[in-house]
Amino acid sequence: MPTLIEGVKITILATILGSALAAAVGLVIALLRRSSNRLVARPVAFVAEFIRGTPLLVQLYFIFYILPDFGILLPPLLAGVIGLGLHYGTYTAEVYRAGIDNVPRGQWEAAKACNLGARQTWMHIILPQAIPPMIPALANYFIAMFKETPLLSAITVLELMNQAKSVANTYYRYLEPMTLVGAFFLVISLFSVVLLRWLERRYGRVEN
Amino acid sequence: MAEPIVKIDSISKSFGAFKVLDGLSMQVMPGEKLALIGPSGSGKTTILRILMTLERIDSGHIEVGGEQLYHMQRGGALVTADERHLAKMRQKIGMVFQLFNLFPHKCVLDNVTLAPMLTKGVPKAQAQKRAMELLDMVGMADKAKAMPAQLSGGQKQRVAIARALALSPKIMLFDEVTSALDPELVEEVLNVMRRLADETDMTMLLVTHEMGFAHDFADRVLFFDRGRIVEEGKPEEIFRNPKQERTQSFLKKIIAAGHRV
Amino acid sequence: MAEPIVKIDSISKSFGAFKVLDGLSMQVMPGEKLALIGPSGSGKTTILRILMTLERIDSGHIEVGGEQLYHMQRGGALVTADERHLAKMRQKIGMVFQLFNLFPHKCVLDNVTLAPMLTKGVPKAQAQKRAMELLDMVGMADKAKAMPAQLSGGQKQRVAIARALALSPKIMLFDEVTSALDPELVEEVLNVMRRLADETDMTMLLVTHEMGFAHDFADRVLFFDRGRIVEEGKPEEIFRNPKQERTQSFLKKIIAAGHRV
Amino acid sequence: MIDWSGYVGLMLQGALVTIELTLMGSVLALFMAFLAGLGRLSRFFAVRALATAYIEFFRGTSIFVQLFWAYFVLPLLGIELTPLQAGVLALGLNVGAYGAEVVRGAVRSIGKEQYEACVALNLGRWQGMRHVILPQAFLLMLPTFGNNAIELLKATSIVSLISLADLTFQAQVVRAQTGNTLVPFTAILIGYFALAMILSWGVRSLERRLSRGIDGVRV
Amino acid sequence: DDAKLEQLKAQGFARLAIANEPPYTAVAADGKVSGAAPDVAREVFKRLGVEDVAASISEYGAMIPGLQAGRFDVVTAGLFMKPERCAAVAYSEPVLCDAEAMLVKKGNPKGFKSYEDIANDPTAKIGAPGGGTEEKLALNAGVPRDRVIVVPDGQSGLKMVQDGRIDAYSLPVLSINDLVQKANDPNLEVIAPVEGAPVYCDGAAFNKKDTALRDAFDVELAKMKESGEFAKIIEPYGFSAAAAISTTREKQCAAQ
Ligand SMILES: Nc1ncnc2c1ncn2[C@@H]1O[C@H](COP(=O)(O)OP(=O)(O)OP(=O)(O)O)[C@@H](O)[C@H]1O
Ligand SMILES: Nc1ncnc2c1ncn2[C@@H]1O[C@H](COP(=O)(O)OP(=O)(O)OP(=O)(O)O)[C@@H](O)[C@H]1O
Ligand SMILES: [Mg+2]
Ligand SMILES: [Mg+2]
Repeated sequence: MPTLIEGVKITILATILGSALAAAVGLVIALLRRSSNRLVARPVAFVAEFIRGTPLLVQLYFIFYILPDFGILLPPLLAGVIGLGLHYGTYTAEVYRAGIDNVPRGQWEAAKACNLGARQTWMHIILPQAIPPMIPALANYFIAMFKETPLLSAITVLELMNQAKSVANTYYRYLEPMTLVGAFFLVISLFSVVLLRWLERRYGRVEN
Repeated sequence: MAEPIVKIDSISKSFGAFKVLDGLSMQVMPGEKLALIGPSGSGKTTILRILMTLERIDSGHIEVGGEQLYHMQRGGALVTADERHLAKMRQKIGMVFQLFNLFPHKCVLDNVTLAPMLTKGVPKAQAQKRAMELLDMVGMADKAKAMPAQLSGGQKQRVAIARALALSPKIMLFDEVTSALDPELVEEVLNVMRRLADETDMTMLLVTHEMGFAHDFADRVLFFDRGRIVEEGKPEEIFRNPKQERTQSFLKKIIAAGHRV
Repeated sequence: MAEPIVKIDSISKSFGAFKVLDGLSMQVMPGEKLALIGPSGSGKTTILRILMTLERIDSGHIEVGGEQLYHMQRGGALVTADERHLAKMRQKIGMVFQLFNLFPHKCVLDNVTLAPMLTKGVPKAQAQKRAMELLDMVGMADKAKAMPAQLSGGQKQRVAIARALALSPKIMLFDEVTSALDPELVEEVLNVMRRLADETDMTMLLVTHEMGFAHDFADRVLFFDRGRIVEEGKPEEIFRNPKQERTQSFLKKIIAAGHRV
Repeated sequence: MIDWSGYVGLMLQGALVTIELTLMGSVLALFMAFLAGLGRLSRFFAVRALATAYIEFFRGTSIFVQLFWAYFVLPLLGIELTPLQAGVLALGLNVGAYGAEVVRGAVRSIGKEQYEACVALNLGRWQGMRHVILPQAFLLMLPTFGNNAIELLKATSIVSLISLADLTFQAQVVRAQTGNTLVPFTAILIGYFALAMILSWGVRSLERRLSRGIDGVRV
Repeated sequence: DDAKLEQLKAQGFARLAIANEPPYTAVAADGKVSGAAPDVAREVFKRLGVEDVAASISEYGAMIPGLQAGRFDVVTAGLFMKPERCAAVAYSEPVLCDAEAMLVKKGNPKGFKSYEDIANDPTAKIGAPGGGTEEKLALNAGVPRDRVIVVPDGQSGLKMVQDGRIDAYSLPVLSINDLVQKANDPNLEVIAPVEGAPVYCDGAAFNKKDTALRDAFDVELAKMKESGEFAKIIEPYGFSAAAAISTTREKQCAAQ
């Protein structure tokens, strides 16, 4: 099934690029939401909530079919990656927030008592403690993103699910290609469960 | 007579609707060892946190070493201090916390050298030399490479004291530094503090429930209740012969609960 | 002479590779007030938890009220007790924890009535009447409708005592019931326990770091170190005139740390 | 110009299907979450293994595949479901698997001391679970359950793949019939967001009601 | 003698799968289903004694599997007859016939006339419904897989041509005309028919098990073709009754 393997490649590429974008977008959202300037924090919070509260499928349609009306024309894969990255960025933002909040208040206070500046406190005290515990939770979302890539078929990205449908349509058989795709997702997911358990052991528990 | 090193002038502080400090004034002389005692919730910790700039005050003035803590001169007027002013003032003050607050991701030595290297630009070799001296003084030199999680409570607290000393503050604040420790471990920390009191002329403010230690250690004792100083004096006076009824009843309960005075 | 109510016969208990109790034997007479003292980690809590069946033993036997605790007769042979046997034995024993362990989602009254209603099928009205008597005894009757989060530590602990009493156990276990309390609140809990000791003939086992209270309260004191009884005797003997060197050094440290004996 | 008034009715019908799916799916998910979540904490290996298999399978495979299976493959095995049943089944089982982990996590995060208090008061295993552990754990689960419900709401948008006329599907119909893309898609974005807000508001107020007193606020 | 027909009569309706593609099917603002294919089916079933039809919109790709899984009783969606499909389902005699068309930008800048023209232009991309006839025609003409874009629905294809994401979008003539008419965009142009592409006809597609029902359907359909009633239903939608009458299932299923 060479067509299915082609689909696997696209699926994995979209997941990796989407994850990188989500990781970056999440950090930006988390930091902007902490801003003491309400004119920044509030709108960012609202937009993040809006993106998180609406289906990715509809957002993908928006990015792909409606943004061109406003002069923004994105290739399908890029549009898909942006959709995944923005959508999951609102989730990773919550992970970053929890990670930062979980650093005990005493650490901020000790940093102040040591007369460290804001930048020094972030770089040397807070982030080194906040980031390791959030690695498993971040990985969790990237796995979830992987499983949502079939949505990209709506914007003509030929990922795995779309390829499988193509195969199904040619032979009018759903059972085999769909089961193959299901098995593929299951295998990848079982691998990622193992990876996740390892990350949990190494870096601490996943916050649900 | 010398000038006070800390002058607190009718400060107030509320948390929400709850007024913790209400027009409090007090002064501390250079080199003085001061013990703050009083019932839970009376505002003792709050005063130390305000001096460490961990909380802001609502009104009033504080002078430390002759300079305003929360205010500064700008164009002739006295305005609220900015972060730069606060950072400068914080150099004079160090604090040791009840729960140690060591940096768990750094070894003992790095805990002590971090602040001098980052805030004063002390070269690494020099910072480490000084840190080892301090760790030696608190009896922790042999654990320099250990991580905080490998230490007992008493050991952690001794490292925390060394860390605060590394910035050579003029004033040290201690907030119930032994109350999270197992009874058997209390003594090792108190011993370090006794040595510190004897060997340096640092100004020290101490919040404690260890009445015995407060008695031996302090030049002067302040008894707090509901954000006010109810009574103050030499330890002998306060502990043997308290004048206020509130002080008497507090000490009676503490003694009944098994604490030696 | 009466039979002991608790007979511990060379029990051992390990956590992983670490042997906490090693062939320990001891006996408690009905109505006796026993204080267990000793350094941190010496296994005092572990003994209470074993009696409460919160931990299993690795070897040895325990008899409570003439019956095996961890074993039972089946077809002539002595086999490991099942959950039903344990549940029956637990009726004789109650325990009060260091951190109270109240049920935070139930009000004070429901905390006290829950177990009698569920385990003994006591009707609600009757359970509440008895609960109010107990709450009255510990001075908490007026807080019957309060939630645990609204209580001070001392109040919580008094409710916890009432809750344990509601099942009318023959033996009560107290594990450092005052060490999480603010010093001022310790006394109110100790008062309740003194009354309990005076007014009932309940057997009481008490782990404590409050040497003063242990002295006043106990008929007999056991000094533990590393899972063994190093010394035992009347409070006067142990506290005034300890024979073992280990006991002497322990008491010296405790006293130095400011605790009255 | 296009006469939107009729299409509004069409979209409302779609919204109704979406709400129906969300509610029924949530009920099934809640049931499965407790069943499998407590199953994973069981003393019996077989029960634990069964619960674990369910959770890992439904979290492991993509919900699309599950939906296609429920709709196209189950009938080949002789199990006939209406589209609505298939949608509820796939959504409920999928979200239920995530919820099971929430249940397990919350129950496990109730401190050991609460279990010990139950033993000391001689409560049986189930009595302690029922009266002491679960009431406290439920409060911890609620916020995550709220999020799961919103996830479920969003996931309903894929049932259009099995020809269920939900909100997204009706938007596609309106789009095909009118040739306008912007209006129907903007409308459903707002629709989904409004539904999500209602859900999270509902869960929050339930949480407030249940936690009254536990956090120290006077009842 | 036909159990399936009896069952449909008993329950009072037949389940149709239709596509979201005017004018084969149309959904009115009030949600009522019409369009050429369902209208014919409704009339035939009425004559067979089945009161009503219940239509549900489905993806093209999901229709045949749905039929096999017993989701629908019949597909009436412009699902053109082709040898593999004839093997998978039981078609009625032809109902709606249409040629293939392509939607391109005004003036046909790349000068496409046939699917081969697209294959020969290495930069050209063509859009088509997934699993549809056009996809297969394009692939057979030698357009590589990565230049045949699977487009989920007509509006999306139209939009992609407007935005320049694809150079041509291929659907049956009538479908394209309907799209263009709704879009009302002067910058678009329809090429119809596509050179070299056969004229296709659809039929009502039944499960292979239900050939008896299919035969009954054929009888009534033939009567309607005869009486002219058939033309009355489909011609308002733009379809040609003559085209459907002039060919047969056998011819269509044998064609390449
Ligand atoms: N961040 C805060 N928010 C709200 N209330 C606070 C905060 N910090 C302190 N309080 C309240 O202010 C009062 C004084 O607190 P403070 O910690 O100064 O007391 P304390 O004398 O140190 O008591 P303790 O002996 O228990 O440490 C207490 O009632 C406390 O609950
Ligand atoms: N669940 C457990 N797993 C592993 N080790 C344990 C566990 N419970 C207790 N221990 C260890 O057993 C030893 C005895 O513990 P125990 O709590 O009985 O001491 P203790 O005398 O009550 O001390 P303390 O005065 O500090 O309460 C300690 O070293 C402790 O670390
Ligand atoms: Mg304090
Ligand atoms: Mg203990």
